[in-house]
Amino acid sequence: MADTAKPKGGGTAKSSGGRRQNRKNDSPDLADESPKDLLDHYRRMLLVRRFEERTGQAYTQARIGGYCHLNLGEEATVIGLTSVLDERDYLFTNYREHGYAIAKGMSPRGVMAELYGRTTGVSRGWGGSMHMFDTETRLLGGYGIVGGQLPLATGAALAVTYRGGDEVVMCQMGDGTTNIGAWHESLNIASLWNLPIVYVVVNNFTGMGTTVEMASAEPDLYKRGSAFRIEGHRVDGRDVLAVRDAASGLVERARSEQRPFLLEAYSYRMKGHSVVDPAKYRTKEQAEEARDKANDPVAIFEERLLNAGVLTEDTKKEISDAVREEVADAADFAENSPHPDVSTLFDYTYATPVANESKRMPSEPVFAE
Amino acid sequence: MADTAKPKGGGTAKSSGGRRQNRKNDSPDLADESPKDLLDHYRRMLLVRRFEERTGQAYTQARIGGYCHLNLGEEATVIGLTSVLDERDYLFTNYREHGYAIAKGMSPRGVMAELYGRTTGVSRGWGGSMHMFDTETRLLGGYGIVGGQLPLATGAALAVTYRGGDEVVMCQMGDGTTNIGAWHESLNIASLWNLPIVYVVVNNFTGMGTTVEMASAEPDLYKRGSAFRIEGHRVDGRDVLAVRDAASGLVERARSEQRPFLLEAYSYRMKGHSVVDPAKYRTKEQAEEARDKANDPVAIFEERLLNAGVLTEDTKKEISDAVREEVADAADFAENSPHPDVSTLFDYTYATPVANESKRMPSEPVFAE
Amino acid sequence: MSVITYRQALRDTLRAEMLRDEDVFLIGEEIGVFEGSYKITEGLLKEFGERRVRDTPIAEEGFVGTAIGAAMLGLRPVVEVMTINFSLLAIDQIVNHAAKVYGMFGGQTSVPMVIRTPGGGGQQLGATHSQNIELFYSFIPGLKVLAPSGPADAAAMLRAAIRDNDPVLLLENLGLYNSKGEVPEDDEPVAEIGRAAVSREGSDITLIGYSRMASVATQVAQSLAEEDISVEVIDLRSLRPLDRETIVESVCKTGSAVIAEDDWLTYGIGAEIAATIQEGAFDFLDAPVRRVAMAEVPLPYAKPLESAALPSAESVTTAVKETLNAVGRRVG
Amino acid sequence: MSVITYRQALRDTLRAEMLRDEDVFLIGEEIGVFEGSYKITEGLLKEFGERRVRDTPIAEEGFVGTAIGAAMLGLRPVVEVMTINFSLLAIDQIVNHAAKVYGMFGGQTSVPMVIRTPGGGGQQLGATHSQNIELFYSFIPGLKVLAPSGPADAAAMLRAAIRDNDPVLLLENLGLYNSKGEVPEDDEPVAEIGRAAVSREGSDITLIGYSRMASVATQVAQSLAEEDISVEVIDLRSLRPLDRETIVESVCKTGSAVIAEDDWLTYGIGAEIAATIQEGAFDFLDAPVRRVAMAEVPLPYAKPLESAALPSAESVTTAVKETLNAVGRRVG
Ligand SMILES: Cc1ncc(C[n+]2csc(CCOP(=O)(O)OP(=O)(O)O)c2C)c(N)n1
Ligand SMILES: Cc1ncc(C[n+]2csc(CCOP(=O)(O)OP(=O)(O)O)c2C)c(N)n1
Ligand SMILES: [Mg+2]
Ligand SMILES: [Mg+2]
Repeated sequence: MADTAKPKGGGTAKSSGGRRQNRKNDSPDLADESPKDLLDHYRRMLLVRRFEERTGQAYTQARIGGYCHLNLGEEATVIGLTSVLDERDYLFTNYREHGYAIAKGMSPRGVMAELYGRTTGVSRGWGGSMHMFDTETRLLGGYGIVGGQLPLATGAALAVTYRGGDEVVMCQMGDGTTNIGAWHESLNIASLWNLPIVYVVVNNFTGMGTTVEMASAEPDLYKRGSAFRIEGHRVDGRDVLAVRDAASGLVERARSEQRPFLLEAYSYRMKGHSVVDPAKYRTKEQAEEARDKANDPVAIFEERLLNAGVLTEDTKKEISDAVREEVADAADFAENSPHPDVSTLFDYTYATPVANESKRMPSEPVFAE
Repeated sequence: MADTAKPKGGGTAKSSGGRRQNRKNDSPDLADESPKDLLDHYRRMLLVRRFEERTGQAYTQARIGGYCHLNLGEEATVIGLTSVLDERDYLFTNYREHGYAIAKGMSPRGVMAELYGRTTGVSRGWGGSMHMFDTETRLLGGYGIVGGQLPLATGAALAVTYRGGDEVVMCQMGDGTTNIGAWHESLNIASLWNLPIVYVVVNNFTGMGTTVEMASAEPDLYKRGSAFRIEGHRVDGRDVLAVRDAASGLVERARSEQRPFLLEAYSYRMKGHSVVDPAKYRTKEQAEEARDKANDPVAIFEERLLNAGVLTEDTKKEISDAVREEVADAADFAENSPHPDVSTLFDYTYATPVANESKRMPSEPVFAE
Repeated sequence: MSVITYRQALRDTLRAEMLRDEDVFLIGEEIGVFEGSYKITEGLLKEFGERRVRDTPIAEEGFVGTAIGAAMLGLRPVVEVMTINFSLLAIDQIVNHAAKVYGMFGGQTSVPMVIRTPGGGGQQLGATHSQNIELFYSFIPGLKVLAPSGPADAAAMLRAAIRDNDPVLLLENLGLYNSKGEVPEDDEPVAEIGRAAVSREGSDITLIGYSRMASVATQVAQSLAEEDISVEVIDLRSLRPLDRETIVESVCKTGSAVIAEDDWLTYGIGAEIAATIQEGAFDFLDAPVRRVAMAEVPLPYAKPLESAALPSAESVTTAVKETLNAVGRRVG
Repeated sequence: MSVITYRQALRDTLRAEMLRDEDVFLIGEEIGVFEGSYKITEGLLKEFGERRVRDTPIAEEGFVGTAIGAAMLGLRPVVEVMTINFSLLAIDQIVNHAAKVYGMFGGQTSVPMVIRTPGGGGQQLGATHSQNIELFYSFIPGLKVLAPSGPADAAAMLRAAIRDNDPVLLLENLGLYNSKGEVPEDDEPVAEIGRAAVSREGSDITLIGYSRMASVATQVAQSLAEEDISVEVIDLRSLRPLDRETIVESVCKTGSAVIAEDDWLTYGIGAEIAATIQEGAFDFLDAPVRRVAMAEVPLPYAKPLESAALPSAESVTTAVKETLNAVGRRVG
């Protein structure tokens, strides 16, 4: 198991300078990277950032309903993780998945339309923020029940094995999720049955207002795989290249060695738990730490690319404009898409139609006259 | 964490001679022990043995119904563990608990009467084999849902802490139970909240027909506490003194250090999972291993006491006769105790009576005329 | 008396009970530092400290079971399960343990605990977060299930639940937390568990609801009064035990009934009410008992679909009028 | 045709479906090495190997969820949950995932899986191991729930369930496993999901049951025939969807009905049946619909208490006779 020094996050905020140092030391050298790929990572991280900012606005303007959780602060993890997945690989996530949806290949239009609850949404308006799904790009769902996706993802990996395929399943979750029973049952099964799955814990140091230290008796989350002989690793989730490398190694090992791995990536949740949460429970230090540019994955990567000359002020502006345009287009598309018609209410209860299914509206009697 | 060489149990049966050797080396020297205590341990182990044999017979004679799981082969664990508990300490167990019930202080009469479903039973005939309970002796229940007792026992420990008491809770379970979600959630909570509880895994190498290796990705079960920073130990469950010492250390540490511990004790399940299970799924080697005198805790201890001169053939016979008498008396008592009257059917649905409780018999209409 | 919200009534009662009885403590996810997902426990961690207000990991089975175990030793935990949907993670502990411990061990130990949890659709939370599954608990002997529809009942029932020696599930409702009403300022009254209330008298028809739909029923009755239709409203209040007598008595008087419920129709709570009425008031019924309930689909996120699937004052009004028409009284 | 047990019918059908379709596999506790707690899967591990017959750890939520995930990728898992009581450990995966995945994602992926699980009291297994909680699943849109009462239906329904693209819960019964009946030897028929059966025609009264109580109902009808009482027996067969028409049609003909169910009365399956009858056959009913069900207690271990608490042929007979008396027909 590999350890990396990790900031306290939820706790005190003492060594944030030291941390930045840390990151730079661990991260791959830009000189070894293809500038095209670097810019692509940057563009995609920025897309997630702007998309989520726009989502927050749209929610405040009541264009979006329900619960709404953003990936702000987790862009490096989102892009780093998804960049190593093949098209044929499957991804399961929790409800904080807008960025993953886009990064796995869904169009920002379809994702925004889902948030707006329109028929053009990736889940036809049935899922909303927490339930993005696309068979094509193989993101097999965002899930709102904490830990609910773990057994499902494990089962997908079983199906791969059953068929002798070489796809890998990635299963994303938050730090708080490592405390629920489904975690234990799923990782145990995956290890027993040698399933090709990478469990990724996105450690943003909190589940709602609860710190990792308050909730996990082993707060070094990547070590918890030991109860199943699952190798665990930790990576700085503010660093897209570090995440990419860590994930890529484990995904390929899961594929070739046919067994599960565990990856923990830590980074800050820039805002509250969901759009409506003012995060008043954060101490001043915690709030500052979460806002700190030095912990902002987009700012960090941008600065690095600028310093290395990979990004110029001109390309930066170009990319920024293009991303803004793409997000604006997504919002326009969503706004102008049709709402689902009430006549479709009974369309998705069953895949195989059966006799005597109830299709009664609330005002109707059980027996129509 | 302390390790002890452990037989494969469920797996192949290669080194059974070596194992015996092992045991003797680890076990405390009889010379340091009080002969009275030694004989008392022996008598109690024998009582559990004979009681369970009689239970098996009574079941076959249809005096006992439902599921019925015996402690045969686990007598050293039962006696070793309970001998270190104070009267004020609490014990929670699974459904394989007749021995624990007796050892924690319930009368064999009350336990047998419970098996017979009589009003004189420890649970008034409402519980049966799987659900022995006694407020007085503080065995707060055998439970039939695998893992169900874990959160309850954890909660009892929380109550102790809440009140600033110095009782310890012991929570017994089987090896197969370490794979269920409640295990993870309970141990995590106990460790987070520093609860005075000792979780004991009675590893009989199988859950029904499933070996530990088939079910637990980390088959060294005592190591699984690591996911919660809970110290784990393993002990030879065929050796009553070894179990006693291991348990005593952890119970006292739980009391003084106010934190949870994990103890694994391994020994053989001499018969099938329950009285009706012929255990046909066992390989010839496994069956022989389970029957082997060298693995029989009662035989092992008896031989040791005889060799050391603590037990003589005369006392042996005396004890044996007394135990037989006690068990026969228990069975007579049970046989002659009254069945619960149907008029008591609604006596234990609620502790606080409330308006409009349904007390309808199956043949009665909802509204009596 | 003061006019406060349902939320405030719950919070004040929790606080008062904690002050009254040292054995009462709160346990659940996000009830302390976060002050409650729906802010029912606001300020209580600050006032009572971590011992009495215990934040838990995300581990419904674990912390609900922990509360049960603590209750077996005589403490009086009040558990918050964030929404009733998540209670499915803990239902084995609730149904197989909390509800069984008293009977299964022959009455030796009781389980004096409360599980507070809100139901309620209509918040665009999607299929897994919008269910009304109080049925599951109402079905179980050994449990008691209360469903207050307004602030005064919320306070009185929570008080009763905390002081009762059995496991009580207190069904709250997302759509009611901000509703206001008069609540006495004392530590009184303590609701009687197992009693429904005639919350409005009437003579033409009986309209039965609980939780949010009881308050919708009252609105409907009020507006129908303007059309000269006299609706008697029954608020079930206690789903287990169920007060059959109050229901039947009313229907014997009015001759017809409509049930308004927020859960799915088939096998829903209303099925038992309808079954009870036809058994108890058979000779008095002038028309079939009609049920207004959710359309039987996993609740969709999109607003137009969600709204269409949920019962409303309009659909209840329609059902009342159609039932009166069936009885032979012509109404609009 | 051959006369075989309910157990054998299930086993043979599992085997035939596994031979027919490579995507069908079995998963559950003790189904392989142990050959099934109730021996439904006897010999199948030997014949098909570990890939197709997968023993799991004791982890209901984990392995049921694993099956759901595998089904989302197109496999057809048949899960055994040892008894329906233990399904409470997996109910979040069943209700919040299996039942929701199709609708919540707008119909993009189906969940073609079967959960086989036995209910049934009367085995002295005590309060936590004797529950009949099929209600919980029957209540949920997105699930289908089948309850065969005999070997032929067990085979036909299991076949239908495996070939259906939705999650189907097949309710078996401990008390039926050894019951015998004629079963066709082919891979036919495939039951139609959502249909009840009139398993015996009659004219005086309709007696409705499902699973074990449907077979008790038939016995009762047979013995009442000797007293010149003509009982029409309806076997619900499908609890979700529920075939209301067949029920109502029968009651319109006979004018009265009794429901026999193995679960608790209040909020039980029978409540919906009674509610349905009063709604659909209101003008034809000559007496209240009567329900025979379990006494509402945590089921005790002691035999006399357990027997008293459970419905039986005698209590059903009593209810039928009393109902006929209420109708005005004087019977013994
Ligand atoms: C079973 C369950 N319990 C509780 C909740 C409420 N809830 C939603 S998100 C959340 C916190 C999750 O924290 P974490 O896993 O760290 O993910 P993050 O939100 O930080 O990304 C909680 C408690 C839920 N959705 N499901
Ligand atoms: C939740 C649950 N699942 C399944 C069962 C059925 N069952 C009863 S005992 C048992 C095996 C338990 O094995 P272990 O924990 O090793 O205890 P042992 O019987 O060996 O003492 C199983 C699967 C159950 N009672 N509860
Ligand atoms: Mg988090
Ligand atoms: Mg075992």
